[in-house]
Amino acid sequence: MMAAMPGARAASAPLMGREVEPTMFELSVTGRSAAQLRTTGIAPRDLGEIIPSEHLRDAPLETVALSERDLVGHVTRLTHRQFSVDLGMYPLGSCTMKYNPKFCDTVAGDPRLASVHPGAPAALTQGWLELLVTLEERLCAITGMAGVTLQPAAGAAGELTGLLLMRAYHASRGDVRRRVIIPDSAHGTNPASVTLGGYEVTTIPSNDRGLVDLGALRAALGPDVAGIMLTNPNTVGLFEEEIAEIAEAVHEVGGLLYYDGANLNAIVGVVRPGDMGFDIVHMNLHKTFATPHGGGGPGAGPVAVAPHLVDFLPGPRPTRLAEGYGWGEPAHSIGRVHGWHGNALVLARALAYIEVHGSDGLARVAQHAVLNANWLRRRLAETLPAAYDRPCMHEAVLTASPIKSATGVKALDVAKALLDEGFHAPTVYFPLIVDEALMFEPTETESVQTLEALAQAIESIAQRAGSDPEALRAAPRHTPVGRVDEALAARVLKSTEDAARPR
Amino acid sequence: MMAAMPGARAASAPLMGREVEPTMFELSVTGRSAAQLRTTGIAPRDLGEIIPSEHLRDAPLETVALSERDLVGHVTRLTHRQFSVDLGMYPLGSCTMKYNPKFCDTVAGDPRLASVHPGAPAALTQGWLELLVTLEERLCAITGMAGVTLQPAAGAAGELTGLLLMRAYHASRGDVRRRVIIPDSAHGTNPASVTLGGYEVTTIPSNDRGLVDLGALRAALGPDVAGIMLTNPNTVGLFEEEIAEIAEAVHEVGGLLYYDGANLNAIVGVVRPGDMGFDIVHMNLHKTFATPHGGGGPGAGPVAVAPHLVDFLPGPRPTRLAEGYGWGEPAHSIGRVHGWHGNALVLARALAYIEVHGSDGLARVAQHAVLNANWLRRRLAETLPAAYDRPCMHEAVLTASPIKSATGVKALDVAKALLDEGFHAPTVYFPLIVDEALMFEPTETESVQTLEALAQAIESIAQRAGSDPEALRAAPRHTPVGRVDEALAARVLKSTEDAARPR
Amino acid sequence: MADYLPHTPDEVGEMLSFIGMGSLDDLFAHIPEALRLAGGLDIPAGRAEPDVAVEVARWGDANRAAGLTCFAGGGAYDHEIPSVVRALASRSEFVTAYTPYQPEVAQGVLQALFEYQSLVSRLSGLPIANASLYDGATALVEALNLAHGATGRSRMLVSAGVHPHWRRVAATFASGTGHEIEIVPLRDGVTDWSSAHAGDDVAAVVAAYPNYLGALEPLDAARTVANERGGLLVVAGDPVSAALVRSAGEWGADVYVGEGQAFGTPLSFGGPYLGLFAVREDQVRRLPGRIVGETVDAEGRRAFVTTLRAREQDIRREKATSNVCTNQTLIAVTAAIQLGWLGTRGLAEVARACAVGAHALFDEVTSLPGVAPAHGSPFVREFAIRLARPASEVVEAMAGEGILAGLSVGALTGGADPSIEDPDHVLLVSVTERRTRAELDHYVSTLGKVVR
Amino acid sequence: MADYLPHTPDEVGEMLSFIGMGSLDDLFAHIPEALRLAGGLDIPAGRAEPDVAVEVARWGDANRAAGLTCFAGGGAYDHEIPSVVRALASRSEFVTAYTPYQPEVAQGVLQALFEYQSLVSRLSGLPIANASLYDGATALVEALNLAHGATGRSRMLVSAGVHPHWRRVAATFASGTGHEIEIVPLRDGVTDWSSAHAGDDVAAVVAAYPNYLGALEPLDAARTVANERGGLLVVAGDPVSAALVRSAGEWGADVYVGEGQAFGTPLSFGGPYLGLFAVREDQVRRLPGRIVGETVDAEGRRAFVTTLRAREQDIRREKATSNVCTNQTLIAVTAAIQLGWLGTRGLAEVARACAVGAHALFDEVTSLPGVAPAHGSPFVREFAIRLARPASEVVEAMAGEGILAGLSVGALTGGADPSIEDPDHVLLVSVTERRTRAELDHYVSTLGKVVR
Ligand SMILES: Cc1ncc(COP(=O)(O)O)c(C=O)c1O
Ligand SMILES: Cc1ncc(COP(=O)(O)O)c(C=O)c1O
Repeated sequence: MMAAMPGARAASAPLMGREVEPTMFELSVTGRSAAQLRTTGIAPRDLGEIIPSEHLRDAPLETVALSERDLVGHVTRLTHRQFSVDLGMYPLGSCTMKYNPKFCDTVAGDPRLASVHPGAPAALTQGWLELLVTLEERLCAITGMAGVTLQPAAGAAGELTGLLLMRAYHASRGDVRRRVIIPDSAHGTNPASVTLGGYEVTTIPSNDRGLVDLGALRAALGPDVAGIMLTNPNTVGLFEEEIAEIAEAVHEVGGLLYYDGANLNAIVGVVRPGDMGFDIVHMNLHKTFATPHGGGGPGAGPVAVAPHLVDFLPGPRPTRLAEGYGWGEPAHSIGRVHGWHGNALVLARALAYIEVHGSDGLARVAQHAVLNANWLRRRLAETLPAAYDRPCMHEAVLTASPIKSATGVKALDVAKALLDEGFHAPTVYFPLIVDEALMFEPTETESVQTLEALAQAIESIAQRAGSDPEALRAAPRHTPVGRVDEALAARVLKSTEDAARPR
Repeated sequence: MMAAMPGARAASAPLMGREVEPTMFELSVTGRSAAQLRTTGIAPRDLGEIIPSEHLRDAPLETVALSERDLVGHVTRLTHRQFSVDLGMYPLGSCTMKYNPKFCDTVAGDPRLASVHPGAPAALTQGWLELLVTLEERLCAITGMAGVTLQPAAGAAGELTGLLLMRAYHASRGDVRRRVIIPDSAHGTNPASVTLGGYEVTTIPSNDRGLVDLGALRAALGPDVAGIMLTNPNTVGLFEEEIAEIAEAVHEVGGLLYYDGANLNAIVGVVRPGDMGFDIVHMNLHKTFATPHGGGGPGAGPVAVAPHLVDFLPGPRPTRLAEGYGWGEPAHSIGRVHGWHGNALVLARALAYIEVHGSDGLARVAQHAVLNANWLRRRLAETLPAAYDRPCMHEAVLTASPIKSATGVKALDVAKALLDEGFHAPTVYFPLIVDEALMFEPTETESVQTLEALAQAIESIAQRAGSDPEALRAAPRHTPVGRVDEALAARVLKSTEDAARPR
Repeated sequence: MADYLPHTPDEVGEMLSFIGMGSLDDLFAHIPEALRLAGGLDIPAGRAEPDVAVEVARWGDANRAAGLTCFAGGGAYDHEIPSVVRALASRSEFVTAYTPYQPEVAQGVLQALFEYQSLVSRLSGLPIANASLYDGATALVEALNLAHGATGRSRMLVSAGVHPHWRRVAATFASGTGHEIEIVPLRDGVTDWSSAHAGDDVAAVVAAYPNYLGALEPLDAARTVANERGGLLVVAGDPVSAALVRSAGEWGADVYVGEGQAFGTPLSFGGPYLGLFAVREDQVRRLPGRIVGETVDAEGRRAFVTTLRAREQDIRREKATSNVCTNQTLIAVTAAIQLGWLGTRGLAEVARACAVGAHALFDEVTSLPGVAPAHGSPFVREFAIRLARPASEVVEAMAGEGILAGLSVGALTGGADPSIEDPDHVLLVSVTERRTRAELDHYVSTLGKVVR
Repeated sequence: MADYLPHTPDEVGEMLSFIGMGSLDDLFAHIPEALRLAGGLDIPAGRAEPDVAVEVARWGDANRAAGLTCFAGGGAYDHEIPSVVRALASRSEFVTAYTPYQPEVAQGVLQALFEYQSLVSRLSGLPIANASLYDGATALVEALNLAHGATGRSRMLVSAGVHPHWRRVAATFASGTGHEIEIVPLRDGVTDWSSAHAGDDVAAVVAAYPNYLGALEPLDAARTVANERGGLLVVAGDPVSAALVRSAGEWGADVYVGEGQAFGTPLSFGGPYLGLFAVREDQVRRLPGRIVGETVDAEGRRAFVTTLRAREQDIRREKATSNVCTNQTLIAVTAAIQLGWLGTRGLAEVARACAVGAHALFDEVTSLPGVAPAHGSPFVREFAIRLARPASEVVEAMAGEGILAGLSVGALTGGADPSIEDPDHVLLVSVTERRTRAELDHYVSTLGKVVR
């Protein structure tokens, strides 16, 4: 028979069940290939004739060898092992996993946008330039700032860009500053970016209302403070009501305010970071503006700045000219932060989203996002109390600590059990300052029926935590794999097909 | 709380599990709609002004009311409850469920083809006309016939068209004929089409080799026989070796030979129906030429004919003119068999498939389809013996009757158990003349590794048939629903949301 | 040399030896030599996908019609198809599945068809819809066959307002079934039922609503004829207009047939389209094609399955109610998704926008010299105008200005027709919700120039 | 007024009353009045999708470059992207998933990333690849940061053959990290390492292979510099050429960085692209970004999970190896699928077709008067020519004939540059496997006319 042949079980997998999917490598059979290339009519030539032998590979580069049919089966089966917004609710706090309109996919797929070479001269790319300038103008209006760079490829890249702008600004004034202040609730990218920006992190505690402790802030401020990084609403989903006072205090010592826009969805169209006193603002277009997250990117993290920082923005910038559009270099530009012009097709998606919503629609986005979060917070009050008992913004940080004390079932177990109920888990154990945190961000595109279903699922889990905690600790069971051994993965790294298998 | 609201559980379903998906109607909440329509700028007007009140509806037409997000979730979840070629092997005999190249999807999606109105004059649709004429020419070459109509929308429509051609031909000769001969192994559409063609069916038995019994055929022939419908290879996957004799016998009494092309995949590029003596040939483009089956269509069933039948073909036909292309009406056309020109985008897909393969590639298709079927037949010989022990063509009819006598486990149980193993079931209980038939058509796009995996799955099932027959009768279990109560569905018909629920 | 085959030469060799053959040709050795093709097919050799793509692009570019602003209708309409419907309907689980023979792994298609049937039922006002037929024309043929089965009779009274192609298709298939089809002429756009030949041997009375010239005629007349003569009333109805006007069921139809292309399927040069079909409860055992029903699985969960299969050809063979096997499932699923996208509000908005646009254009063009209404009956979204010049010339001329002006009724009917006089001078014009004020203006000014 | 919100007014009312609020504005009542926006955003009101589509089409039509035959490269290449890769990579489960924080429901993305890492490892010849970075330029920045972490030093010797934009990006980020970047000039297309300032305080030696002017330089020189000065060797390599030429690992690189756009991603006006990153085993704890590892689930089945998370910013905060969080996962998954489609054979064919096409074009254009090689070094698939006229004028003129002739090196470098003299007269030309003989002919004849 042919059981010993290479190529693995290339066939099928049950529509449901826990069959392991072979890797592309396991599916390979030397000699197969799906590729069909254009007939060029160019005369073939020996490689040895055109490339000196010292450069040529000794052995051919082996990758994989699949038929198109097997490739399609493999990848399609992988997609059946993957949860996504399109399959259900994804209330992952801080991540704004709202519905991504398919229309924006069409925009990004338009060959008149997608097939344009980034190095083509401005005269040949007027449409793209107009699109980028329009998006910049929209983002300025939305944030209340004076100028924007679209180059940063994600939020963290935006943060670092913002910090370099801060540095360039102070340097231009001959001002040497050492520290950047960050609240203890901040997302991990903030401190990491501060370090890469060449600053030291000064962490300040939150007060018992979950907000910046103004006293602690004042104590931390000084002439060596370059600025502060804040999200508002902050990472516990609460609005920093004393933001005006914070801004004043920071500005007083000559520092700048950096706005981490990951939570902009809560206030878009309702409050503008510029009006709160921020000098630098990054936005996560893959959150607020619904460009899909792609399993971990690509995103886009444009940075908007107040007038005194516009001249430092990365260049080249798309510019409206007397006639048409061109590229311009800001007078004191910090330079490029991307190989080309940023994640252009992501930017196009975001602009399409903004144009559909407009001023009225974006405000509704924030209103309904906040409505949903507050409804859910209230609905779950008896089961998972809120970490801070006051109206939240677009997300609610709840805590499983009562459940844990009563039953031993942890936030993580609740999260895993939710997977079995058909929901993605909320963000767990973040922000770090809340015990057994479960951070729910329903977003505005989920209906109240869905929220109710989520609440009922959580109630049922909470009940079972009392009656059968072991079962919850063994969750999930209705998932393509059961609970995963993370420790083994870290202990014996097997990150490629060619590494030895951990066991 | 809001538990009593309409809109069902709009949320998620577990990535795996047997959660029921609500219907669109259950998900509806009055007032929702996803539609976004163009702003036309045309002045609104009262309906009562433009349509007389006797025509206007009394009450608005209620359909459904969904947000775009819920629509996407709903439909995407439905797709996770659906097996398909892209997910795995689909060895459904007689159906030729081969891989459908994505390239052909792109061709069919090209707006320069897809957005053309079928009533636009020939001068504005020259590309489509050239495409159709080219496809006609290719199909003539492939079948060995003189002319083709592309109008029939599926195989059965092709059959009926062919029978009407048969009728028109005889009528044109003043020849009144009453009967059409069909082997007992024929697909059900053949007798049904014969009836609709205004003929009576004369069924002739197969001999013990699974072939047309030439004696029985001769006995059935007579001057009132309009023709015979055959598939070759026939529905048990065997080539009618005496086809020349059959043709001679039928022609001798003035009858015509109709070729049911559902099995053309076995011989494409290797043998031509025209060379076997057939007068009329339909093809299932959704089988041999890999246009996807769409869960039950659309397909396309072009009919090719010998020279003496060309003048009877349905019209209008796309025609090559001295300059460019136009439409022409065959002299004695039977008339239209489709509202427009046939399933045009399906035709475009098929032509793309043919152009990629070419003469050489199509022959390889048949060779490898037959190779795969014979390999599988041989590989399973001990487990599921072939109904006829001789080389098969592109499919193999096997029988579970030894298993049934030994264990009571039926072909149906084997089929259902295969679903649990991740394979689609073969065709069961067809053809009717084979006891406990399991008809496997692997097609040429499955690898030998996949065939081996299928064989192992079947062997495992056969073993379990002995050890635990009850478990097999309870299969499938790794499917979105368990074995379905077909009797209930037929007893209490609930075919719409508005009908009462059967229980 | 392109294909999608996995087999490596080594594997082919091993497989052949496993089955005891020496070469691929041996697989066909039992086929008489004389029948086997020597030298291969007389078609070009295979070419890689990107090479074929070049040719496809050439065909596409040669379709001037693709770029025109579309005012043509006649059963094929240029409606909005949003990205979301395209994305969902092209999910490969739908596209690459077979007919749902194994319900346990086909709940996706089955439930979508159930939803489709429910929607068609509401559109038609009749309780039972099937899971699709090939197109509107063949749906009409099935309706006639059903009427024959229900009444045992063969005479069909068909309004000349039924689409000329549908009438032609019905005539073609009648050559097999032997049905006698009598076309009942129109008078000023409306069926003159009184002119039908006498006799109470009628199987079906077929009316169109609106008819192909756009005209709306009250269907009580047709219902009365059907009652008097003992036949079924078959209504061929536009499913978009159905959002505004009374349903076939409300008018008393026994059978509804329609063309469902308007719901999410592009113009596609005429196919694949979607035959809508619905009936009263008493005809359910004669329903052509498939029907999906709700049931339960072994554990009592809701499940869907194709049902009443005893009508179908794979079981009843020559006694089946129809020979339809493969139908248009994917197009039906698409229609369900598009109707889901539209929802109650969107469907009404589309229908209303079509009607309002069509009436605006009608009012404006009929005030041009050389343009007159072709009939005096009310209409919904499509109308017929009589031109001073042959319609085909006008279409040609307006194409030069970027407009597909409509369909020449002469071209549709293929000459003299009981629906209208001098059809060559009649143009059928349709306006969908996608047409803007600016496009209407351009139409009017261009027609004004061209028609003289 | 368009949006994607489900809430009906009734529901909003009920929800508000459930949470004890009277209006949507109340939700924001705790925000100081003065901060709240009066009168709404100063952007246009919302418009329905089809209205926005009209504007998008206008932008698209204004991109003349979209229709040109592309000979531009410079890190962005016009490769074949087959329908099958587009279809698979756009599956919504990939597109609309978040970072795989819950591995039990993210095996699809995780396994695809594992396959991607395996492929990048083979392309680079290094054992450990991460799950992607933003693009090639930022991958270089991460490599410098890694080298700093590994050596504790801050001096970076970067060949002027590294893409000018990448060098610019590195300089930008060095303003934060304080790295000192020394650009080592080229001589006749090849790095003149001997001209680097002395000192054994080097963190990284960065070479490009081939470099941005297309030139291949043997990397033993760079390896020697790295050895002598105690730094890591970072190789910025073209992953397509990697199918033909020696891998970074074979040349002794410690870190590989590259731009992965060539694998299934359209030109996209520059993004989203794909930063390829691979290292030797000894650098794994300093790897920036995510890495997926194989493990088992509770029942012992193979499973994948993001691992070594203790390096990442969400755990290590200011001590993280990098601040990267969201990366380019979907583009990485796309690359894995494209490489799966190509397979060993296809990738080699692509690389070979590029090289053969580029050499054919090079030979032909350099025999034109007014055109000369810009350097004398060997190349693979991209080359630089010196023109009698400014390159930007030639690009402009050839665009009129339907050709994107290449990239002006002057435009890329923004003026004087240590890589080449008088860059304004140098044109960078690239040939992919999609370019045909006829297109090359057209190029040569057009350039011949234009360059004079
Ligand atoms: C509060 C906050 N800040 C910053 C980021 C970083 O954004 P990105 O992942 O796009 O780099 C995130 C993303 O998770 C976030 O939630
Ligand atoms: C042998 C045979 N003949 C005819 C048909 C009918 O073709 P279609 O389903 O396209 O109408 C089939 C399809 O199943 C078939 O297998």
